[in-house]
Amino acid sequence: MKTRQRMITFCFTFSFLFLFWVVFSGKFDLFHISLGVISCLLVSWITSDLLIVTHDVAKFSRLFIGFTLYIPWLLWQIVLSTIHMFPIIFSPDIHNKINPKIIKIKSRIRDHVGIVTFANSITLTPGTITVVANMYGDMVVHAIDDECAEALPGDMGEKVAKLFAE
Amino acid sequence: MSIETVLSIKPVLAVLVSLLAIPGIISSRSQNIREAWTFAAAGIKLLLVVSMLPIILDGKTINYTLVQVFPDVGISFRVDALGMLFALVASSLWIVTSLYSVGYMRSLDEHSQTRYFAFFAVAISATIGVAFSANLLTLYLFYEILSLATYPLVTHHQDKEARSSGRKYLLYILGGSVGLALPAMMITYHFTGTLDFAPHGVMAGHVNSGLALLLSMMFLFGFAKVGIMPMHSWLPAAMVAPTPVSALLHAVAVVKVGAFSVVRVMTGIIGTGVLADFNINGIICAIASITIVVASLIALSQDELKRRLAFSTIGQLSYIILGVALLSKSGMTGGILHIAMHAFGKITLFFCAGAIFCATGIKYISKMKGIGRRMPITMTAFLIGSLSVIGFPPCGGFISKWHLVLGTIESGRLIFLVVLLLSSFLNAAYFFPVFYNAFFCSADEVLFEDRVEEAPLWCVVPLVITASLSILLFFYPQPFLNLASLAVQTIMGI
Amino acid sequence: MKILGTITILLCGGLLIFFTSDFPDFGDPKSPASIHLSPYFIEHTLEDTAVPNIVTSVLADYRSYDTMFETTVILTAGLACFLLLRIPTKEVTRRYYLHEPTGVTLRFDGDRYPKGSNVFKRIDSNWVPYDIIINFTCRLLIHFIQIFALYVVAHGHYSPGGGFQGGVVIGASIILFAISSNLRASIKRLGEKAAAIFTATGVFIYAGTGALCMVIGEHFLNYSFLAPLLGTDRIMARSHGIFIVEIGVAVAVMAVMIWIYYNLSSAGKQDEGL
Amino acid sequence: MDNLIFYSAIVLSMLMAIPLYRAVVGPTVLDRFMGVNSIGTETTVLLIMIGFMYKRVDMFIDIALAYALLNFIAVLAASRYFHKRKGLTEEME
Amino acid sequence: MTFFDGDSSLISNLPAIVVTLPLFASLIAGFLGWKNRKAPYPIAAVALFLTFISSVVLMIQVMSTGVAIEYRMAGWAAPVGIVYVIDHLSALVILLITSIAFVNFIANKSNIDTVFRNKAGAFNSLYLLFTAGLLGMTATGDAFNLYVLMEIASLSGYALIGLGSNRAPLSTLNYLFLGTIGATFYLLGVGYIYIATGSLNMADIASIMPKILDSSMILFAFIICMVGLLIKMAIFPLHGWLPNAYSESANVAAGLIAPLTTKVTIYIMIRICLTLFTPQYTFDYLNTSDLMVWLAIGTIIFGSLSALAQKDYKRMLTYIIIAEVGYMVGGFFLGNRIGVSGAILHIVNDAAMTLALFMAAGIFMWKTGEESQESLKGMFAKMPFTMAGFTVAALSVVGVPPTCGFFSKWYLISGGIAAGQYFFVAALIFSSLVNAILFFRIFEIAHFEPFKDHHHHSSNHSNKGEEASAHDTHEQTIKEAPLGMLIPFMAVSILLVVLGLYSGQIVNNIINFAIPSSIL
Amino acid sequence: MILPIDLIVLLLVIISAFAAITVKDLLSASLMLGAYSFLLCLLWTVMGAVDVAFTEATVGAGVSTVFCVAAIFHTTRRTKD
Amino acid sequence: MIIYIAGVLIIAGLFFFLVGSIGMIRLPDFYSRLHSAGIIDTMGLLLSMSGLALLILNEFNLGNFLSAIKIILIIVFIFLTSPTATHAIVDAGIRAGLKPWEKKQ
Amino acid sequence: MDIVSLIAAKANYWTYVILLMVGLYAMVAKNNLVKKIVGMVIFQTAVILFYVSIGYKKGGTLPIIMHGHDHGHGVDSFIKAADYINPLPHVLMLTAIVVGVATLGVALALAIKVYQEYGTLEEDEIRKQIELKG
Repeated sequence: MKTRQRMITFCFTFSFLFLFWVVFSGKFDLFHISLGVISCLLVSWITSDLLIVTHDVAKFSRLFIGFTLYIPWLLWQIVLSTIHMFPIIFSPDIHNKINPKIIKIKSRIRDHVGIVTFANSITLTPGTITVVANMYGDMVVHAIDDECAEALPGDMGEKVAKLFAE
Repeated sequence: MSIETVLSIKPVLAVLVSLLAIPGIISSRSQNIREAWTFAAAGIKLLLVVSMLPIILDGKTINYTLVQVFPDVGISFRVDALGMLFALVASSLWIVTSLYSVGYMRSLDEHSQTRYFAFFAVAISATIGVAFSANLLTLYLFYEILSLATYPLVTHHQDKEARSSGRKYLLYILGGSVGLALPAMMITYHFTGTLDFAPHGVMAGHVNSGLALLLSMMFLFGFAKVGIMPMHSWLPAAMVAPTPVSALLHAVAVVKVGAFSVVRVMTGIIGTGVLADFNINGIICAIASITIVVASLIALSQDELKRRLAFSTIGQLSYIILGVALLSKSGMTGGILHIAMHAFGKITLFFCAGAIFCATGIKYISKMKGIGRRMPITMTAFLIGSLSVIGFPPCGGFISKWHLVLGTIESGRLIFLVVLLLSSFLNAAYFFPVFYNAFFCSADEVLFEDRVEEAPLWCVVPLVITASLSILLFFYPQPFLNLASLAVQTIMGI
Repeated sequence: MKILGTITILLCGGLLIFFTSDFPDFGDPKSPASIHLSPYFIEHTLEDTAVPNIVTSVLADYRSYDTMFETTVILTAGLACFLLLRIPTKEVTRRYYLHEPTGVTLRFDGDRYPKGSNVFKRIDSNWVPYDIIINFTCRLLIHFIQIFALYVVAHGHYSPGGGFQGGVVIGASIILFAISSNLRASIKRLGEKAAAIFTATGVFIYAGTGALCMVIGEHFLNYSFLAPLLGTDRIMARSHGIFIVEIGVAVAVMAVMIWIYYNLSSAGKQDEGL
Repeated sequence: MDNLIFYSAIVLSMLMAIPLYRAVVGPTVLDRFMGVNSIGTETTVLLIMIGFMYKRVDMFIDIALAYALLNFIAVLAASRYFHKRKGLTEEME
Repeated sequence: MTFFDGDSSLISNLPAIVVTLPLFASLIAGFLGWKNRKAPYPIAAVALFLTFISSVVLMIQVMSTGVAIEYRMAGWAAPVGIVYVIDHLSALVILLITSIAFVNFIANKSNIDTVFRNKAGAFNSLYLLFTAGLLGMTATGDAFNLYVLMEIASLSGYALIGLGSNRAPLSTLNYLFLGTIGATFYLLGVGYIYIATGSLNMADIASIMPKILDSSMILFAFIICMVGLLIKMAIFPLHGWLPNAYSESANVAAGLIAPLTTKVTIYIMIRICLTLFTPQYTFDYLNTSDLMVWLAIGTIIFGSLSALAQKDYKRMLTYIIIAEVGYMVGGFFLGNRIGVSGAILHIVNDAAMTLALFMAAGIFMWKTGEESQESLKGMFAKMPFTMAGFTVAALSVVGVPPTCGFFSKWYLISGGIAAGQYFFVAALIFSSLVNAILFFRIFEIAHFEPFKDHHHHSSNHSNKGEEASAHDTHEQTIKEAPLGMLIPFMAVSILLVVLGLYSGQIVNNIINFAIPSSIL
Repeated sequence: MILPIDLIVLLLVIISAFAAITVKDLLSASLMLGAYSFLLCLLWTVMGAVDVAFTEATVGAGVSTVFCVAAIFHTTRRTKD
Repeated sequence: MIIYIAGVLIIAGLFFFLVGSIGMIRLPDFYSRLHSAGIIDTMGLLLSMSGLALLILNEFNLGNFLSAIKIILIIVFIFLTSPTATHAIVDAGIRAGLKPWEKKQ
Repeated sequence: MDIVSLIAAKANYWTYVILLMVGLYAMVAKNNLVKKIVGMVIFQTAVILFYVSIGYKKGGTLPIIMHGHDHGHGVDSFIKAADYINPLPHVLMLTAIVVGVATLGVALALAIKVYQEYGTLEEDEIRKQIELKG
């Protein structure tokens, strides 16, 4: 079981890296492809234990699809919150417009990857920044004004939680 | 006149033989073996030197070049009459001095005797090297080696006094040679392109009068061992050394090397022609005369026997310079001969001083009252030595002085005749108190108890030898006289 | 000192600026620098070495000897940092351990630390709690950085980059690992000894290739003599030779960057650091 | 289109002065971190624009990529300093 | 000489082997140092010996053929690739470097073991790299390659120096700053040359040179290169880094670095002026002589006077090194054949002298554990052989015949007189006198003061009476340095005399060919 | 065509260089050095020296800043000038 | 057509760069400035980079396609690293004891 | 020559001088050792700027042969030197950068050693300590 897991991880890492290699390289002659194989073997041999996302292929594919759906939504959120930042930045009375505060939020995500995803999503959307995140889902967030603060965890938390639900 | 040259390695061997003895001296376990090495080396050296004598007396010279270091200049050796004379004096007196050293050092139980004998050997090598050098570079080389090798000898006692004297010694000797003689040599090389000693000098035609004068003065004062005033004050200071060393310094090696070097440079590099043409010899004579008179006067006022002898030496050395600078045949002969004659006389005096110190521990003339009764042999030898130095007939010193006086007359500079006579008178004046104290004081003034006896045999025998040699040289001066006249012939081209 | 420095600098600077007036204009295609030697490289790189990136071909072939010593400079720096900083202390007076099940931090003095225990985990004395975001992101990135770096090494012939840049990026990836988790974990993966040996190996690959050329043929580093070994013609042999030495450079540079970082960040103790 | 890229590049390089201002002026060290980080991002874009101006974008992308990655490492290392050394100001006069 | 006539591959590759052999050995030593602490030393020693042998062969080869050997790195001819040019001058300096590195390494075995312990492997590696760097600097015919190798030598030098006393890191850091400024200025100068000529090969540049003599860029390139090199060789106003760095370093490092660094830099200066800028430009067109000779005079006077003020033995040596730099720079810029010969000869002689002095310092340090001159009390009685060697070295620095220092000084002074630079001559003589004072001060201390045992201070404290009479009975209690240190040291001091006696041959057979015939 | 960008970047480079040596905090200085390296890298690409730019990006921006920070971590941030 | 879209995207990206930069100057404290620096890292980068990627694809071939993917990869990487870096900086600020600016009531 | 073209022609060289002097000033006049090291880095990069400026050619493209990817070693007769930027300074500067980072590493190591010895990086304070120790 252990070796099989390791094999899966290895193969997964390898194929993923090889994809990258092909994109980087853009050369398809034997010499460069074999170089690519060697390089990818090397890297995945050295660091395969670092990229353990999951050993479960089914879960992985579900995650993959979830992510592809989540990212456009995240981008849209980014656009929205950026637009939200506009009036703040351009207002002549900027000190009244903002009301920075540090809030604590709790999400029901327990998965590491999920927490990181959520925390980074929070940071990526202008207006909110993750200050501290721990592995139990507790987070400290700095928000620029009340509106940003109230929007958390909100939809984003839900979506990420659903993505990483057991 | 063409000089026939012979190629031989003998001069190099003569120089090296005492150096080669050093490992033996250092590694010897007992005193006797060590001194055996010394004597063996001394004997072989004397034999080597003497074996070359016939060739030189034939009018030939011996040449040998060791290495070539600059274009046209190398470490090379040449034996001619002048060098032979000096080498003969040095190598013969080395044996005597060694003999004396053994007695002196053992009886006083001095420390570091091994070092003493080793450096003694180096010093004598360097002396022979100076005598046999064929060019100025080689001469300078051995001159420096001699300066450095005598430093540990001068500072043998390693006390405070030795330290300051050693400092003074090096300051004058090295300062003179590095600061004056070396640049003079370089300038000479630059203008003439050679440093070889030529019979008539190499400067003729290359230098003007100002430069010639400058170089002469630089050489004269640069070879500070000759003790020309004002470069003389190292000599009295160096009296802190053990007496054999003083003997070596003042009679055989150091000061004579200075005088020899100056003579060599004046004749072989600057050349008599140049000296005469630009009237430099007059200036040199004047300086030498001043030194003679002043040194004799100072000697009068010294109470310490060795210091008095030291000032005497300063004066006597200037005789040599004066004689050669007169540029007359007799004067030059006298000057060169004085190298030998003064050596034998002065070494006797120093031996005596050492013997007195050995036997009684006394250094001051004023305390020597009545010593002649206790140490008759020594004091007789002292008498002979001082007569020789004063220039009194039954001694060798007379011959050289006679030639000097003739030389002053020959050259027509009678003022120097006056100087010579005055200084002889002064010489007598400063030696007289010693005899008086030694022999002629009344019985109640005698400061010595009965148990004071002659110094040990090892000390007495050498001084007897040198004293008798001093007398012998009056009757049989031929070897030195011949060599001196041969040298003068070469130099003057007669 | 300041005033003196200012005056000197103003004088020197004025002089240097004044002399710039005689320089060829910036970008002048007719300047001597552009017409004397460099046209040869530009026009012959393909026929001599079959490497389109002229910088690579000049670096690793025409002036390969420079580059060998460039790598040696790096080796020297690594050795120098090691020699200067490394404190070979076996005994650590004070260690901190985290008892993982409870999260209690314990301090052990001297030799009394729990050897071979599973529940205790060694932590730094100025320990920061496990930061999940940084840690995870860095773990994710390290692969891509490394594969990117290897790509850079492998494609030095065709695009900018090459052994040196690739090597630095690999080194940076391991430095990133050391920063994001901690130094000891990184040392456990690639220790000081390995770094040193990799460095020597890297330079050895370079210099050894040169020596091999010398043994087979005539000139040091003349790769065309490697043709029989590589089974190609002389021009491709040069191209492959360049590749081999680029690998050597990459290995050496990677290892040295890590080595220097280890020594600097732990001030020579190789125990805990940035 | 070349002109667009050209003028955008000029504008972007001018815009970089603002993060640089933040980086130079501070007032705290962390502001400088932020400024440097932003400079890095803008430079990445600018690099690719220069690639367009040379008409050889493929050569510049690698640099931009390396740049983006290493910028991150530098900023991370610098902020790790504060994770381990307490105090923004106490070490300073 | 049939050995060299054949087209043997080994012989024809010697120029590359001389430089790469230490490099390979350093890799192997560094590699094996992790396995076994004792392994690197013999490897390094053997490698240095082989390098020495090959440099001797190279020297013989150059002398027998009489033409410069050109070695093409990577097979590319001169302006395109990098070439090594071994002519008489560089062969001489290569021989010097290898011999000094070898002797110093052999002499300091016990030092290396005790001082560096666990880091012996790294130390040996750096030692070899330093040697390789210097050798490469000497052999190369490419202006930029020189910079790279210079940096190798400097970096390894910093590491070697920095591991000295507690103060060493600070002085090394200053050295590093100054060294970097120097090297960077040199690099900048190469850039100016490149912008004016478009080439990096020295011979190629020299062939372009006549066309662009009056270009201001070349003038500036010359100035900048010179400034850079002068910083690196520690000439008077720019000397600040040297004394601290050398005196506070470990003895084994100082024994390698002090004799070689400044000398090789001076060699580089000579090489740049003669081969790159051509004598025509340096001496005739620019007429730099006066300025540089005055700079040299300043250096000599300053170095000598500062040396006089030092109490510490090694510090005194460092100031003497500075003064000697003045000798060589001044001698070279006299611009006549004698002066240049003197400068080149003095490179050899001064390196040997400095090596001997620093080896002596190492032995004293080994014995007494102190560096002040006071610690040398009674050394003549304690260790006569060492002191004999030391005396020879000291006399050589003073310039007493027949030691080698005298002969190079002779050439320098002759050159000074021939060029009419009488102040230079005066400065040389002044410095000789000061050196004499310096060393006789030490001799006095070593000769007159009774020995004080620093190692066993407590045990000797009880019986002071014995100590007072120590010099009476010294002949029984001679304690020399260990033979491993003493024998190389004695060899070097004998070499000083031999070099002196054979300086005529060296000048006639080697240096004469090294100076271009346009210098009269 | 490339010149205006060149000039602007040159200006920025000078500013950051001045900032790096005047700022009164070593950590800031090393960060400014990093920014300086970034801008130089930009400058090299502007002048078409892609390989140099790549090296500068990896070394100057990445590794040497980390080295500086590591060294400051073990020494001090304090500086009087 | 693609060209124009790309042009618009690039200009929009520049605009967001400007906005973020202005925010960096105007906002009162470090933490709030980070929010506006976030705009540079996200919107500015996203828009301008995708504009540039589109511009490459204007002349379609395999090499250009891969280049476009690489540009997208840059975006991905920066979207990964930028929040992490921001988080690290904020964390550093909190640990260093830098007090957030608060509105005076 | 009007002012604009003068600036265009020489600005790079002026900048290099300014950077060189900034670095030199920091190395000579600054009191803090790390500041000096920073100055050293600036000093070295100034020279790199100089070299790279030498290499630039108006109208030249990157020193990577265009379309050289596809034909391995087919000889391209149409490669013209004027089309490509001079690669030689770039090569040299790669080496210089490497030397720079190597020097930086050693310098920082030494700075750490100095700090361990004296507890400060300010030169005047260190000097004071040395004087106190005698």
